Amino acid sequence: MSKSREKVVGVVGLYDDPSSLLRAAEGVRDAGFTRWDCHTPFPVHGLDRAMGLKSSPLPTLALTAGLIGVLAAFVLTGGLNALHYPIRIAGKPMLSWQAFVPIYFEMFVLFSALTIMGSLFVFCGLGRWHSPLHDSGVMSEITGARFAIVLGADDRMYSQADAKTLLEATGCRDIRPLVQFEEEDDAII
Amino acid sequence: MTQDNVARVHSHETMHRLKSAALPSHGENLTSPDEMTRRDAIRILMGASSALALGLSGCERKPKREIVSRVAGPEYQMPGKALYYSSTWMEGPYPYGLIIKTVDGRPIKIEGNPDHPINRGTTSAAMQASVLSLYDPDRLRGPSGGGSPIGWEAVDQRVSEALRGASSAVLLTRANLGPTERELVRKFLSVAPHTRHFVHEVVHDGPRRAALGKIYGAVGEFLPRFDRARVILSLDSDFLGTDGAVLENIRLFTEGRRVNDAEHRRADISRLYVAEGAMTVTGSNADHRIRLRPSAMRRLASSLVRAIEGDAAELNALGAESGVSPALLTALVDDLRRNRGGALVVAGPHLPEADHAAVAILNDILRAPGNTLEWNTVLPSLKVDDPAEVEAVFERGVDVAIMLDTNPVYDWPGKDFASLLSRARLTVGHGQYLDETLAACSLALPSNHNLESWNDAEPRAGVMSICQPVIAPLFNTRQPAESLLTWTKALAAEGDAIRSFEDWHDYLRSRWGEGSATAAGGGENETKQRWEDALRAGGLFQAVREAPFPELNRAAAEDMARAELRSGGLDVVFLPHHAVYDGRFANNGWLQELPDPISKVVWDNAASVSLQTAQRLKAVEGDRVEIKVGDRSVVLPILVQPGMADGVVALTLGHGRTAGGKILGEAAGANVSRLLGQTAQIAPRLVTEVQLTRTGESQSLVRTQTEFSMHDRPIVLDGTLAEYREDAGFVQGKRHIPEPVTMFPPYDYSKGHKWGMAIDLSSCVGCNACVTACQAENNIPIVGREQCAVGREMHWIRIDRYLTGDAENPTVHQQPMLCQHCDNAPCESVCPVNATTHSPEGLNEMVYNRCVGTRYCSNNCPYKVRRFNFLRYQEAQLRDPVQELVFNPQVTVRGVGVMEKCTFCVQRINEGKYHAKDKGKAVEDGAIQTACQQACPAQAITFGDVNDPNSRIARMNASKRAFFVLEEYNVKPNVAYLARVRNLNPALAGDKKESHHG
Amino acid sequence: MFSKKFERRIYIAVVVLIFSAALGVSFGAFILWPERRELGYEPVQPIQFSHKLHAGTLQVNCLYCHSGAVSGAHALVPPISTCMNCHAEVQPKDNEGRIRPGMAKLLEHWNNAEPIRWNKVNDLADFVYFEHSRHIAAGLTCQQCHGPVETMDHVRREHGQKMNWCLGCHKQPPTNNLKTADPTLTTRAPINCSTCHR
Amino acid sequence: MSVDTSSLAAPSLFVGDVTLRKLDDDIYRPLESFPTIRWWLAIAITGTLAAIFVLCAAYTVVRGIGVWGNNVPVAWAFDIVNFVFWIGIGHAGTLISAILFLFRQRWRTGIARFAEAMTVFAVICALQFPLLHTGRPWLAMFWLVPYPNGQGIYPNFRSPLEWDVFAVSTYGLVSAMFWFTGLLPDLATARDRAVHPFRKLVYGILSLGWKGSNRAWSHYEKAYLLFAGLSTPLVLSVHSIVSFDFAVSVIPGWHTTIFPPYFVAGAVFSGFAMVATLIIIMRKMFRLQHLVTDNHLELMNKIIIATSLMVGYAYAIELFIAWYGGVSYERYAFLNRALGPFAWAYWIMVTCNVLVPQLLWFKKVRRTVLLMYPIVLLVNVGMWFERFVIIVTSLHRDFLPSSWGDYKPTLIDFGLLVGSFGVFLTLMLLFCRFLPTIAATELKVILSESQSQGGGHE
Repeated sequence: MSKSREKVVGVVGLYDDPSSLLRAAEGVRDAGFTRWDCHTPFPVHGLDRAMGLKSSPLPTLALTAGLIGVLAAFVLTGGLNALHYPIRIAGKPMLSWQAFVPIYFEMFVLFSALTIMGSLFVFCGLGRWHSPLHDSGVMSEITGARFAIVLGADDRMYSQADAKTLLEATGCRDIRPLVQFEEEDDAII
Repeated sequence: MTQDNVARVHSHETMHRLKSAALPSHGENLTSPDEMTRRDAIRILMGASSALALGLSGCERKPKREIVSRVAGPEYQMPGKALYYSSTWMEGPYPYGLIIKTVDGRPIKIEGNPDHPINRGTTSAAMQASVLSLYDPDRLRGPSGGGSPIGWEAVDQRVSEALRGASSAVLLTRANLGPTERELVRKFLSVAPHTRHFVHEVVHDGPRRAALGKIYGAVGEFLPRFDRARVILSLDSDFLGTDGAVLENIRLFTEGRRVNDAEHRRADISRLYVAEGAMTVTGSNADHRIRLRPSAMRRLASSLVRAIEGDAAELNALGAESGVSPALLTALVDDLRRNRGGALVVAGPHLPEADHAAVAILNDILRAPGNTLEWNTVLPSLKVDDPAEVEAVFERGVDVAIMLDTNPVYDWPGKDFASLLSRARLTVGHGQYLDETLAACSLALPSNHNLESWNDAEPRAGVMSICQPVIAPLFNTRQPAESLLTWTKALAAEGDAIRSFEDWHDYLRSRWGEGSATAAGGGENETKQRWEDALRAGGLFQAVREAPFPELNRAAAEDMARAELRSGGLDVVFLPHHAVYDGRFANNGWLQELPDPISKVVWDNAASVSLQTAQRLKAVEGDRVEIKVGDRSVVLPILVQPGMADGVVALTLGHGRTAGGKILGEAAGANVSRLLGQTAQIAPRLVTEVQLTRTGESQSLVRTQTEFSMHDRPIVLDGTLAEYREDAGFVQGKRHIPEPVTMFPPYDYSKGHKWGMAIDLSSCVGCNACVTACQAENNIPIVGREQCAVGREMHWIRIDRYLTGDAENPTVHQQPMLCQHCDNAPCESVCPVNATTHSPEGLNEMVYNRCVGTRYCSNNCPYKVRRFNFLRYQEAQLRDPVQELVFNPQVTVRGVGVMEKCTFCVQRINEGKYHAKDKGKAVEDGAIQTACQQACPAQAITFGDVNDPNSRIARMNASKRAFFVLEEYNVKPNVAYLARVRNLNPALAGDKKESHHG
Repeated sequence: MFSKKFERRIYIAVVVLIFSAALGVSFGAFILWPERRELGYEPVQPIQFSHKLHAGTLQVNCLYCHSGAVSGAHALVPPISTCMNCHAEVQPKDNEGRIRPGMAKLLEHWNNAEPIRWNKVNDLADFVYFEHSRHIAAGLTCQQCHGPVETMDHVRREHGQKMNWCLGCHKQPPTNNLKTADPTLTTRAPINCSTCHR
Repeated sequence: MSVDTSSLAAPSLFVGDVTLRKLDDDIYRPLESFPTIRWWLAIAITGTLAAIFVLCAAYTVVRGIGVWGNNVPVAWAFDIVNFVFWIGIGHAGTLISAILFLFRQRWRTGIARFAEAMTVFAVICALQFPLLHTGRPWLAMFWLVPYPNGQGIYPNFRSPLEWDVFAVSTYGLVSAMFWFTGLLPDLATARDRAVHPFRKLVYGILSLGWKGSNRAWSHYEKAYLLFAGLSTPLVLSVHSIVSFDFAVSVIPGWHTTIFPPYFVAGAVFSGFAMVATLIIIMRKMFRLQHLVTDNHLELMNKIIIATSLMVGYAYAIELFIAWYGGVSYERYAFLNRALGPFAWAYWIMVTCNVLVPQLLWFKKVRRTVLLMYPIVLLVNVGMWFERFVIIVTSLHRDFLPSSWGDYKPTLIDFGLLVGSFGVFLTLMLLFCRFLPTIAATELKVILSESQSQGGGHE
């Protein structure tokens, strides 16, 4: 890894238990921050509301994808068995949809599940390995046992001193700068 | 074969030219160099990798193949097109007419000659299997002397020199020599004066023939007319299995049993009583069966005579002693008495002379002669010589011993023939295989196969049948008659007429020329024309006046019948094997794997005994017992056979071969003929003094069917004649068919063709001909004994056999079972890859190249008629340049991992349709025959277009006797079975426990 | 460790992987696509026989040589005797009066009664039971399946002749143009399996 | 399931003093320490068995299915028995991870990860058999899939085997995704705990950059719930469809409407038995008794006895309907099961699946490893025999007595059966070595809740 400069991109406040984090999150939310997040080792109940997050669109997506799957299954089975090459099988009609129902169902599940998995990449930022949390050395605390609020420097409310004060006000005793290594050699390879 | 194809039968003369043009005469280059590569002609399905859709099999193009042009082929022989030749089957005990289908110069299928008056187009299993023997790689490929190959000239020189100097020589032949062969033998004997000719067969009707000769004072034999008889009594005669002209017997018998629904109230069919010791095909077709030891047959015959004449005391005594129901015997006597002139009694060929005398008297008082018996003066085979006489000649000293197409070292009923042979200076064996005899000979000469041979046969007056070759000899072989002619020519004096014959073909032809010239006159051209006509027709078949029946010398007969009865603790009867006969077909896999019609045992022989006899021996099925007759013994497993008479051991000949091929090496079993020829026998194949001891070992018998009870299921339905007269649709009352419920509207099959089959169980006798015919037509593999043992036999059609009623003397139900081509086929819906589908003509089609082998279809088949290629069964055969020639090019050879099953011979259906289309006509009823149908001697199978209201199949399906197996499952099968009508004696109706179903 | 650069490297790796997989699959499919793989096969034959000359210029009917096509499954290559019907008389010579090499080779085969081993151009799998006669009877021309052979000096495979291709015609709606179309069929020709497989 | 979780589950799922840190230490210890000699020994044995599987499979492909004991009429035997057995094993994983999740059964967290892994590996084992059992697997692997091809012919979607293709592949895929989704946060923990850069790299890549962000958790939890919601009907459908292989056929003994629920119950039964069998060893091997407690075992045992009663009911009702239905073929098929040549298999099945599990009514048995272990082992045996009974005894004697046959397995059959256990156990051992066997993140939720509620430890 090449030599790099550190650049402060925000501030991290670490908490030891979920309840203090919840309280803190409400404070940050009420302060009007938008470019901020909480990082926790496990999902904390009530944090969504505390952060003022909207509910996930995943269920709608999953249902839509599932229905598309059923349609695809209908086209696949009927198209191939009844239209493309109609072969008499066991005295059943070419479009014996009753016999295709298991496939409709499985295709519903398959399409839906694949969509959920794909959506996770989009919504949860999977596949984005880089994070200033690594550079700041707080990631292992977060995935271990501590709870963090991260206020981003790109928030229009942000100023380092205010942010720190805000976190202190929520009872945070471990406040660290969020840094990011600026790589000198920014070449790709 | 269509009518048209029969007309296209070609004679050998043109064939001769064809051969010189297209067929090299010997060896590997047999396939005609024609338009196709051999692979192309044979149609194989190996990995099917080249069909892989995205072509994942590899980057290169498909393996490059060549088309080999002909130089100048005969116009009529189109590559890939079948030609048909007529010939005669000379391999078995009785000659039958053949039509041989050849493709590209290779015979691939045998059918019966429809014009032949005896078999009328039908075939037996052994005839069907003959084509496999032709391409048997174990056949001898050239003459050898003392183990090293020599040339034919050297052979001829050695033999003729030895014969010239011989003070005593023996010529040993089989019995069914043709008339021209017999004449040649006479000629040979005349030029080789110290030579004696003996005839050797283990299975023969010597006692019957001798008895008839003595009591009728004339040479001749009975020709039973089963079709004319109202009451038939068989005394240990398996006339539907192995005795006499079986194909004709089956035909006549079933003709006499045919019923017509339209006149069901007046239906009248023959009634068959069988008294027998073993359980035979004939016995399994009996209306009433009497379990009786063979040694008691004469007493039965004699006491029947007396009872018919009024004194039933002895009959009753016999009944009481042997446990036969008195009511049955009384009913039999009444039936016979009432049907004088319409009754017929036949006796087994293995019974002693005296028995035949007694039966002759019985027939005589029943007025059978002239009514149900005809007299045939032209015997199909030679008289078999007494083995003791031959042994005596050998013991006096023999210089030269010549054995033509016979295997005495294996089956000589007497002393050790190999040691007798070792006394001769020169021993010459002529045969197709290096069998036990040829191996013991100083000269081992290879014989032609029947399909490579010229011959003729005259089984009865007015029937002259010609055997012509349909292929040049595959190997460096020669016909025994050719050899005999060569040696005769060498021995004959200068100027002898025999020396003018070029070869055996010339000899045979000139003899026919003489015969027809004297009969019809005419010049050389007409003689030639008549010869060619005869070749085309398969022979000369003339209606001749029935020979007058000679007068029975009743006093002599009674004298003879009074001969002392000898009887021991157990009767041992030696029966020919249903398929390999006396062992001559032992190297034929199709026959070895053909299930015994009664016990369903394959690849083996056994000692069959009744349940009670087994208990007496304290033996169970599979226990190996030592069977000791005199000072010789064999060890065989016990087979407990319901229906056997107590105190009888039935042994089948033909197993225990030790030399002559790989197939017979696969087979188990023991050679029982070595027990014969001792003092304990009362007839050549009937022994009464025997000791059976358990060896303590046991062995499993391989059977293709193990469960013989019908479990009260309505599978095979039958009824009595009385029931039938009452109601032709009696089957409907024997089971319950609920109204089928279905989610789906049925397909409309009313347009175009709808193929269907009907099997008349009243006709089927269970002879197995269909099984082998199917095997030959459809390239069905043999799998061997081990694979059969684990239930992997491959037959597309099998004959199911069920036993009902009395456990000791059961009623037998036969049912040919094959793919039922169900309209709602359960196999189709479960195949994940659409490999088995339905055609708009109602066929359940199996596409081998699409099959991935899930075997789900087999599981879901209620009839279990699907067969799976568990291993690479055909690959060795495909790789062998000779064996692969047997394959039918119209049917794919299946590779490993592929399901297969009956296709209703779809290749024949397609051909029939093309043929009709080319002529611009509709497919004629009967023009398309399945292989099983064509072979069936009983004509029990009908195939055709159900949509054609005038077709035979439509009539059969409309019969009130018709039922479908497992109809209640709404699979809508397309194979109708017509219930068997049994003609039970009304007097015994209560006596006989009939199973009723439903 | 999990820097932006690391992330980019992974992205690049994934993109490269996906791209090369896609490229590989499409290239493989392109190479192996049965139609393509069979197409254009044009082997060198033992004798330089020109269909262009015989069938094109000289207008010899296809069935004169391939007589089996009318009556049976196989169209047949002609026996040498068929060639000799004409070539016994007509023996093309070059400028110096020598018999041309192809002709000489034919004569050599004829005189030695030695078959000619042609390379098969149109070759179906062994489990396909194709009947030429049915197609001729239905009024199809040779060219519909074999391409314009009369324009080819060397015969070339013009169609992949895979099952899909066969079905392409068979599955068409019934037509009156075909002489022997079965009135009971709902398609132009039967599409059930045993038509070709058995 | 009417277990009162509020009173029972929450407080007793941990033994001793457990903190979030210690939890991680315990769970990740096997990943971060050199494997013990016992682990090496175990994998040597299972690896050998897996090699036997590979050899037997290769031999089968080369020679043909004939090297097995299958025949006509018994065209399916060990092959499909093993297939159904393994699919059934897999079902417990999905049940624990999905259905118990939907029912908010907290105790599932201790065993869910392990059971899900078992699902994935069991499906891998199961998938070998349908492919291997075909006569021509080199074609079956393509032709069962509807892909564009030059033949112009496609699968028959009416066939239960084709349904299987869709069901089992969907099931395998969804199970794997569900499992992986659950693993994500734990992988991130593994990444952040890793010292060695290579470990960090591998776990880092696998965790896909998980940062524990609550914006992600919000979607993640919804996705997990949806996966659970999809998996629940999926798992029911999969074994129903597997049972359709038999139920939609015409064979007496197979053609039974009770099969789908009966198969699902049987699958859960056998799956829980297998989870118990393995997790008892696992927790001992990796010293996790305080996380997979006797309470967990007891709850599993309760499910085992419940499902045992269900399959027992199914056995009884099958017999009853065979008698009551009055179809002679069916009546015979069931009599033949109980009294025919394969009666021994039937009675092994009944003994192991219905009689022996009744001992679990005793609390002492449920909570004593030494007492319950033989029982769960026998349940595994019994459930294998259940499939054997259904498949082999129904096939060997169906409609026409003439076609009745016998069945004898060969050494290759046994090789594949034993070998499939080798494959399965090898995968399990690798899993235990490289991935967190207990869903640490989920456990943390429960732990933190129990701590915040002031609930102490036992």
